[in-house]
Amino acid sequence: MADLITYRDAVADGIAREMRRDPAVVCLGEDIGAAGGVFKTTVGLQAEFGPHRVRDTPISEQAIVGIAMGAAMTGIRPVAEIMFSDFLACCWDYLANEIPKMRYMTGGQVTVPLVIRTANGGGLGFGAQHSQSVENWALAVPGLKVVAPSNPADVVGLLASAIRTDDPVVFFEHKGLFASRGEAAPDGHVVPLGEAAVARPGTDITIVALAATVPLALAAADELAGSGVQAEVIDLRCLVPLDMAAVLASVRKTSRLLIVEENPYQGGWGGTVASIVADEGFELLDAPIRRVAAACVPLPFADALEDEVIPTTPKVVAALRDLLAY
Amino acid sequence: MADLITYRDAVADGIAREMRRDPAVVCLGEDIGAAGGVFKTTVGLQAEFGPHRVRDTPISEQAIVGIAMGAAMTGIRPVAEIMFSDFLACCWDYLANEIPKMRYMTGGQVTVPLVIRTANGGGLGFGAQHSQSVENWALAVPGLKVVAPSNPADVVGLLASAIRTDDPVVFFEHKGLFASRGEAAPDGHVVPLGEAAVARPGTDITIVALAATVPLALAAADELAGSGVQAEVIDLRCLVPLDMAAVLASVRKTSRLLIVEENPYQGGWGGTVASIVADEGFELLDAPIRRVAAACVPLPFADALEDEVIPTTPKVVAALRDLLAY
Amino acid sequence: MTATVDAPRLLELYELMSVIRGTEKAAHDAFLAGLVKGTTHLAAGHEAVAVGASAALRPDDYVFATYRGHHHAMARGAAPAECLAELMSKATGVCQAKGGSMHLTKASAGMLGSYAIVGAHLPLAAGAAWSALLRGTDQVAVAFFGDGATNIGAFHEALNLSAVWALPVLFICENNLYMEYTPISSVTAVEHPAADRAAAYRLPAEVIDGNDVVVVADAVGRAADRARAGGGPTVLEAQTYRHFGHSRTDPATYRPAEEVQRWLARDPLDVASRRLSELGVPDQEITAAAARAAGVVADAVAAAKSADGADPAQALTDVWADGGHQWRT
Amino acid sequence: MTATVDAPRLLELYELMSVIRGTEKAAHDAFLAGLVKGTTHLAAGHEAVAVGASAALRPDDYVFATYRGHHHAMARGAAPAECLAELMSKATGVCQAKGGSMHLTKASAGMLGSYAIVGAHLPLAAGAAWSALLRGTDQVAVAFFGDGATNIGAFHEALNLSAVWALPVLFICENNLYMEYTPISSVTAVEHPAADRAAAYRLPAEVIDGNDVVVVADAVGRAADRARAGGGPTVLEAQTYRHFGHSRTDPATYRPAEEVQRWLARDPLDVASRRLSELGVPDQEITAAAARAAGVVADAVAAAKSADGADPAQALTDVWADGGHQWRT
Ligand SMILES: Cc1ncc(C[n+]2csc(CCOP(=O)(O)OP(=O)(O)O)c2C)c(N)n1
Ligand SMILES: Cc1ncc(C[n+]2csc(CCOP(=O)(O)OP(=O)(O)O)c2C)c(N)n1
Ligand SMILES: [Mg+2]
Ligand SMILES: [Mg+2]
Repeated sequence: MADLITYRDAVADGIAREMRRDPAVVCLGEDIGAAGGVFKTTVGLQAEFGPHRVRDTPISEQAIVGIAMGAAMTGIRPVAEIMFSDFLACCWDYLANEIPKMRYMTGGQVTVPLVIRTANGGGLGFGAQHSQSVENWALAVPGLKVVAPSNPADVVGLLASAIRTDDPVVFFEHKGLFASRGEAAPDGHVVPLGEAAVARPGTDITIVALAATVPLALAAADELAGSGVQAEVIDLRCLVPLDMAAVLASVRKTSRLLIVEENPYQGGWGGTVASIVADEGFELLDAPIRRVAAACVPLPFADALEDEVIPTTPKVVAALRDLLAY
Repeated sequence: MADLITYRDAVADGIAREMRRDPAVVCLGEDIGAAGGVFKTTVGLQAEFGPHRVRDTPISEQAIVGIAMGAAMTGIRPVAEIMFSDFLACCWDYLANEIPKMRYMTGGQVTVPLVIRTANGGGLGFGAQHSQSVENWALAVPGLKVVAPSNPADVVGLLASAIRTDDPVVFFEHKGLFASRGEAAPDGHVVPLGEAAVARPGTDITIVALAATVPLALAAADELAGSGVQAEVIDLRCLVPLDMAAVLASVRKTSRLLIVEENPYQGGWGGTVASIVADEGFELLDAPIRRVAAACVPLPFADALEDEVIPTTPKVVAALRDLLAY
Repeated sequence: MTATVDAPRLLELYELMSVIRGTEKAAHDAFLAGLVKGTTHLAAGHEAVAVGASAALRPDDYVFATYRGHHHAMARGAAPAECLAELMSKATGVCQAKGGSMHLTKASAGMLGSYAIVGAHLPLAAGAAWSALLRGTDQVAVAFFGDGATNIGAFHEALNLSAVWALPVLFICENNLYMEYTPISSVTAVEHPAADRAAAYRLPAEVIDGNDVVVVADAVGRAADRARAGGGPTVLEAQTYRHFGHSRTDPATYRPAEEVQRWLARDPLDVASRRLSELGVPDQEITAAAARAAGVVADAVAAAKSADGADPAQALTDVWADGGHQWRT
Repeated sequence: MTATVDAPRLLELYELMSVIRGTEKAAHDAFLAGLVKGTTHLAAGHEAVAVGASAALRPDDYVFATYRGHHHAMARGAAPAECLAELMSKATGVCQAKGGSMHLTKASAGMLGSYAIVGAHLPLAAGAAWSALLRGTDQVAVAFFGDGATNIGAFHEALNLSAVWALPVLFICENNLYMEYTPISSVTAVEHPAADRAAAYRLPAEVIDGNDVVVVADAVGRAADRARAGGGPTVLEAQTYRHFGHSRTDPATYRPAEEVQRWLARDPLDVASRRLSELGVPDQEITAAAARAAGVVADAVAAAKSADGADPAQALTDVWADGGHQWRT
């Protein structure tokens, strides 16, 4: 069997592979250098590539992504870290108004090949300002590619694609997955953007999941397997490009769809997926489309409270049972 | 017949009514004082209420909404203007992380009664950074109320509710509607938040619309009326609270649903509406749910290009015909 | 400088600082014992800033703090027990365990929150100060923030607007030399990241000894007086040092041993107790104050530990002012 | 001061400023005639800043401008015809009519865009400067911005980071006394909103006559030399005035008549032509340059007017580097 590595270590591995391949790739962010990042996802990079290619910044989120953008427009491929995805709000102008629009509004004169990496999601008791799942914010902006891996090999393979594409990418690393282990990525591993994975094949119901909701969906599917139900779990991997072909193909087989997302229900990415299926897949459906998503509340601190708010395996199991009984 | 006033004038009227009623209501923003606002939506306010209650600010969007928040926490009811809704990105931390979370994360110790008004939407050739419809951004944040009126009387009535509620409200004024006219609001006019209006009753298909897509939907409905089809147009008025009861009641009658929204399809508010109907209203539907929304591109400058990107009456008519023929 | 704090008052402040120190140590132990989820940012070493400032402020003034804000909450009157309970996810937490360590808030004591986005609360303090002007009171508002916060946009916008509007707000930087693990000097070109920026807004500034509670009380008192009299904002940069790492179990190995020693030798508790001795307060009174503080902390730990866990039903309350979280019909 | 610009070169600059002035007037007329949608922010009056700076920069340097950026686009080499065509929604527009007046960009000439969010492009210029360092070139990057931009957070973050990293970037403020309709002096406590902030980042600064193309060229030349030599950023505050209102049809009645007169008397074209006379350039050569400029503008207007309208199919291209806009399968 292949070596196991953590999702956390896969991040540094994935970045290092690209930095070795292409001298134009550089990293910047708060405490990413000697400290190796607050989540230890950049350990070893400064030692290997030096302080000019792996650079600590002041606490200036706008400067971080703004400087990355200016560098990307002029021949560099920056990988900028925004420590917690909640802080994307501090530089949202760059993600919403500058980076994604530059190419289009100049009539294609300029490209902006950069990656903004950020630690996303809850479940760790970090409270309302350090726990949000905000992949839906990025989805809402035309011109951003949106990636959110669920396992270490995908981290490496999707980072490779994200860094190599000439389009701007927001790369969501899930805090709840950092400690999880999986197979290491083979040399040269590249996962194309926009290809969902079938994380578990099945015939009876489709579960669409992303990042940390993939293991949740798998656990729920396992639980149902005991009662003879085979759920198919689709790991979207990316929100943009969005692999709706994979979702629709699965629903064609199962006729039932459950979407599991950590962002809040209202405005969540599942609404986009559901609405496409309710349009293009209307005739495939034998049951309502259901979404298990976060409640419309800020993330509370205490575990017992946070569990009430974000998706959990029991909630997924209950929703599956409901839909199967329809 | 009642007097006609413009949507633009209704804004200043609505604010003035509340400022007369409650001395705690104050306004702040860029060029809102002597200049009367770049859209002339605050004309007369500084003259009537003085420079302390109607205050010009530096170009400091974070300070504008941040100071409004601090004031709201301590007995004032600020109405802050962010000139173009695109600039909400410059202070998104306050809208996403601070204002909506304060009450919750302090266990209810603090309330934040403020209104952030902003000019939203396209169709006027202002280009990619001054034309976006970003009501979906606000929808995605638990703890914000989201209002987007379609006519002058609603502007006044919804402003009254927005300023009086103890919750933070983002109030989207549509640039494309400023010059439009409608009946003036009677004295004491208050429209509760979260009650959709039936802008046009009908039996054959439901069109859900908001702000500038309401007149689009009405025009399309009129066009179809020629062929004997009666479309019902629901003006949501608010995204939070969202009047799904009104939408579901209409679909119960019509069995067909078209959603018309100006924000981009991916991540747009219509996805949330569609997914609720695809779940709770699954059995009511005789046809797929369709959404006419903006394309996944930044807003282009030239009219001929912008029309390709945002909803237009012909696009709505085509979608209606499609669904009716299903 | 003439101390405006007399001996009996200084003994009270010493005791309060001791309570805070003890509570921070208890929080650290609780974290290591697995009783605290998420993260904590302890303020041990910073006590004199919070206690000195609070001593110079009025109960109706407003205070805004950062995620490293336990000391400010307690200095303004939050009980150690309710703070520890918050950290331990208990129903008796000062924010019902919905906020956690980074968001301690005691609104009834004018402590209007701890904010975990660096710099975000500076405009809020300006807003509270504006509110005081609008309502015709002579309250002042204070924002406490770290050295790292001086490089973020909100700092600039808040200072500029506060200066132009002559708001009664104090900007107090707790310069502890480091952001998380990176020295502030490596990312700032001026020596005093807060004070050296004040001139850009035509604001008065002072660099003060943040480990001397009397110095802090005096400086804050002067700045608050000026603000109340319509003289506008002041920037104070209090030099201090954290005794623990940045957060959680950070051993802070990035700090030179010599530097740590130098600062530990200037422990704010020692500075205060030396002052007490100089003022003629007998040793046994100082020891007695410390003992009382230890008792308060021990009781607080016991109370927090034995309290009920947070009520899951609370997860869905208090999003809206009506107490609920409904967003649709 | 010694002019480093000799007579023949100054005549060229005069002609270029005349082209820009003429194009701005043509844009104004086109707007009034309903040929320009949306809004325009004319730079008439600011020509010396753009032309003086460009004269001191190299073709491979980078320039970033604001929504008031026509002069910078043309100074760097965008043709008046392609700029006017952009404003008139024509297929031949410099951005294919996808950008509009506020977003003129001529990347092939190192003019890397006009940005319509105040202050947003300052970090971008810093990024281009960082890129030059990383790639080992000695290019410099320049951000031009208004006085109003000095109060937004991005200004602060960009200057701090650029200073600490010693980036080869120039921050050039076009201080025209007003934001949209509100004087900068009413919202800024220091006299020179850009230059007086430089010390907060330990950066050198100069306040210069922005209506004298030679003064601008000299100052920018000095700053660029220092930047290329590793001396880091410079803040320049060029004092200037806009001849039209803020945007569109703004009659700018908020400006005192005396102030307008004073500044019109310092029209950058007149300043340059006086300098030319002083350098002994005969009047008829100056007039001939102005006439050539008028011819260029007339041709540009004709070309823009007669060009095809924007192609609707362009609406859905160039979101992604592959040329398309697909976001799903
Ligand atoms: C906008 C933002 N960026 C980054 C962080 C992560 N972060 C939390 S504390 C911290 C260091 C802050 O340093 P300083 O302001 O000196 O305060 P101290 O922790 O030393 O008290 C950082 C970078 C954050 N919370 N918010
Ligand atoms: C972040 C942001 N806030 C507000 C605006 C609206 N706005 C456009 S130009 C302008 C005034 C800018 O003044 P200044 O920086 O002095 O430049 P000038 O227009 O005088 O050249 C304002 C407020 C904007 N475009 N971006
Ligand atoms: Mg610090
Ligand atoms: Mg100006």
